[in-house]
Amino acid sequence: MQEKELRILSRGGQGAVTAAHILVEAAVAANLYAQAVPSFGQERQGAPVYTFARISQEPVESHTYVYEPDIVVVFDPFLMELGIDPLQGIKDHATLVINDKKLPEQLRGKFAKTGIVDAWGITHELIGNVPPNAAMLGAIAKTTGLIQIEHITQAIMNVLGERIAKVNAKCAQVAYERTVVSET
Amino acid sequence: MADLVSKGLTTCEGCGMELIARSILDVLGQNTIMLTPPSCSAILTGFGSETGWKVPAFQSNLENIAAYCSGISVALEHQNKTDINVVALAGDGGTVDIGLQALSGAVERGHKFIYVCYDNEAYMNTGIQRSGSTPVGAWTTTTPGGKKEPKKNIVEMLLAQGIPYVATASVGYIDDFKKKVAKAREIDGPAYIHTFSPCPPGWRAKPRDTIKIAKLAVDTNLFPLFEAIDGEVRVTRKVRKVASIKEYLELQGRFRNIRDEEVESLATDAENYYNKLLESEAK
Amino acid sequence: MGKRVAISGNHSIAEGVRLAKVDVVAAYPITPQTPMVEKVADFINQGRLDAKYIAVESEHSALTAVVGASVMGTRVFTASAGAGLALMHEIVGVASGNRLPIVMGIANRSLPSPWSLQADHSDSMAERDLGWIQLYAASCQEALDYTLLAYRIAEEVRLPVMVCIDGFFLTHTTEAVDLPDQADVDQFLPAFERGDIYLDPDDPMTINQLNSEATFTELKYRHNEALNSVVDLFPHVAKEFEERFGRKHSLCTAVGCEGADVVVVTLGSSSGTARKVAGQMRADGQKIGTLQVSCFRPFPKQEVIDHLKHAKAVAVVDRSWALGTDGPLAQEVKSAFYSAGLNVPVYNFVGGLGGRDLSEATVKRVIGKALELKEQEEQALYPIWIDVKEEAK
Amino acid sequence: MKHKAGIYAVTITDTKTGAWRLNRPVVSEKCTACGICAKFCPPQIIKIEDRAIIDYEYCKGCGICDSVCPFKAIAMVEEEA
Repeated sequence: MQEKELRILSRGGQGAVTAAHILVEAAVAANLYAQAVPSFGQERQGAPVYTFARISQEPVESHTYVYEPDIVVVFDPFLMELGIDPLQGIKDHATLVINDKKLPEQLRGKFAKTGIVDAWGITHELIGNVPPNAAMLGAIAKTTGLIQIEHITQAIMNVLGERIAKVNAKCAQVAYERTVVSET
Repeated sequence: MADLVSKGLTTCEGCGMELIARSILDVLGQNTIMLTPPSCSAILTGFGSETGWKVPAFQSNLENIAAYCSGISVALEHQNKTDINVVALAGDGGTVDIGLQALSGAVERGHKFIYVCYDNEAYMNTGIQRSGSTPVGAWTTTTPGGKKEPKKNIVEMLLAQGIPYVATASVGYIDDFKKKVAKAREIDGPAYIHTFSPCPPGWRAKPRDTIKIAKLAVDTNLFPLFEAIDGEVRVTRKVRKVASIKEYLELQGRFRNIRDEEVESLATDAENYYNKLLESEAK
Repeated sequence: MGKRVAISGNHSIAEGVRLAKVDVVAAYPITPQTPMVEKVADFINQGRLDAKYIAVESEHSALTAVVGASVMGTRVFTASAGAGLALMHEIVGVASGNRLPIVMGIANRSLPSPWSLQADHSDSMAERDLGWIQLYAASCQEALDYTLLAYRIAEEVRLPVMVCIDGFFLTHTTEAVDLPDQADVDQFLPAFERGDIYLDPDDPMTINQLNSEATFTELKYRHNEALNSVVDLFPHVAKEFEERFGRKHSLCTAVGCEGADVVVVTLGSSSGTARKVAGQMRADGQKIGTLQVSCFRPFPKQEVIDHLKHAKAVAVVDRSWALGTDGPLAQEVKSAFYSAGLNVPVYNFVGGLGGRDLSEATVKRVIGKALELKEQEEQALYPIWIDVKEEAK
Repeated sequence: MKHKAGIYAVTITDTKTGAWRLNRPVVSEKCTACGICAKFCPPQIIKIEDRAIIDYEYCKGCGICDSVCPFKAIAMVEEEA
């Protein structure tokens, strides 16, 4: 596997930084190398947040943001109304994972592979009004196939506090099952 | 006399600080680590390969002596060495001005150490510049017309912080000082002794009058002697007959140009503060 | 055998501190160093590290307190960044002048002003000549490994060490890190022994006192000799480290330098980025090398000369604003070249300031510009600000 | 030569400060050996036996002993040049 670069688009409070960290934890469990790079700004609740990740079979050398992602993860489709463009810089044959009920019009046909998941719906159903990050991790596992869902759920158990780990792991599992993946 | 300091020190004639330094080790003995900032007390810490201390000693920076004490005290605690005293000997400048932050922090954290401030009411080592501890009306090279502002009361600041032991002392009542050092050693936490210490060259006073002036400061109520254990104030020397402030001032050339209203304010403040101490003692 | 974990650079240094069995920690939090000292405090609280944590009231007191604890014969740690390190400045010289084996984690952050929370090396570069060993890590793994190397070397030569990691790009970046076993670390790093100076009533001495011109030069000379000796010591310690932990570390790491048209010289987190870019360019048939300088103080002049002498041009990237002259890394490279009589053109590029990403595209621009200058046989007397926006000009 | 690493001092400085003295305290037979002078002497160089004994090797001649003596048993006498 060549190094895969991810760009995660979210808003402050949606747990993308934690999700990226869990993703690295899961990759390590899968005997891969990985990296999660937060970008730093005035991270107010609700403000757009960029988080980056890399997954590879070799130690990751680059320590920069991701400008040409293989995989774009959208935690919140409302970001597009704020002028954030999920298409920016994407590589050919890129993959999209998006939290939505259906693929937004403007993203149709732009990605080689898409995974659609109602992360909010699943999260509300299983936990309540909390960040959709665990569900998004399940969707990333399903859509990209880079990391097995077992590694994701185990990483959630390792990283999150005991009180909330189990239900979040469940959330990731359900999202994994419900993510609709299509390839063009 | 424990003889833990060299006899031949190049302090000035009639130096109050020298008596304080020797008295500390007289009480605490050999198991003591001394710290001095760059100041007159650094004369004891020495020069090149020579030192005045026969106990371990460390030369701190001017503003951080209490932070060095913090690190040393915590390291001793970690090594389970509970019988070693850590003592800072700093002047009023290194204490109430530039050293205040480190002192306040170390006191708040509750490290076990003894902080002795020798208060000679100005920056003497650099040649008599005003400090926060210089009293109203005193001449210094940076207050050529006399200081306008009253002396900063560091002891009340530390009391407000809840320090377990705080005391004032004077070289004029050296036995009282030694008793307070002995008490400070028994405190399981920070102990602070603010010690009145005449500086003959800086005060334009005769070296022979060091003890006389230091007694008068107490007897005029300008520098009342008290201690507070866990905030409980006790005046350790009750002044039955208040001595003449005029006599006190006349022994010191630094007050030569003090104005009458300044003498008045010194006297009023002294009386009020002494009475306040007696009141808090009564509570 | 150790295990692989997913941890940040801050966390990696904290793990190094735990494995080194540090006795006393004093620190004041500052972005982006905060999680580093929080993690150490957490280790102590959990009982995983038997140490005392002094939550001091300032950075100045943080370094002061560990100087105090170090002369008492304990292994110590502190950490800072940016303005906090600047506040420590006075004590930085005290720590090294007294030859104390203090290790300090630096989460590199730009000095004010303007205020910035983010990475560049202006903070640690401002301390570079005060006689500390300075190591700059390029990854979270190096952050951990350098911390262990730091204690070992510090205690052999009796000098303090700064382990520098770029703010956010390393401090807050999570990576796969191989965590050694305690038993192996114990073999590599023996129990702390006090040095020649200490405060002990059974053997009293006075420390850090005033000196005159009669002795000052000699004390500084010996300090300098000790610092320079690290150039010889480091490879031996690194070899032992490699035998025990299987990871290789050097004063500086060269890839593809021999006969390269351009070698990119870097410090810190951009080193891996440069290696990746150069690797891709080599795969496309271009002769581009990289040199990561890990040990900036002492500066390994001979090693740098040996790696770069057969290059056709050298592009030094300084993530630091040394205003008015070359960046500090370029100054070193040029100085080494001149001493060795090398006539290889050295171009200095300043970039990645105040948290600006030193991206792969920026590295490509550096290489492109260096090739262009070499081609045209042009000189560049002052640094080229490679990522400055046009609007500023 | 192997040098110690660090800045340290172990030699006890011992300046013969008696040479500074302009006025010499002289103890008379009025001395009762009460010890008050010894208590306040900054360099602590007065020994009390049957009377106060001053170590002139170190005495700077500050006159504190004279000033605190309740029995006027000490006289300050100008040193001869």
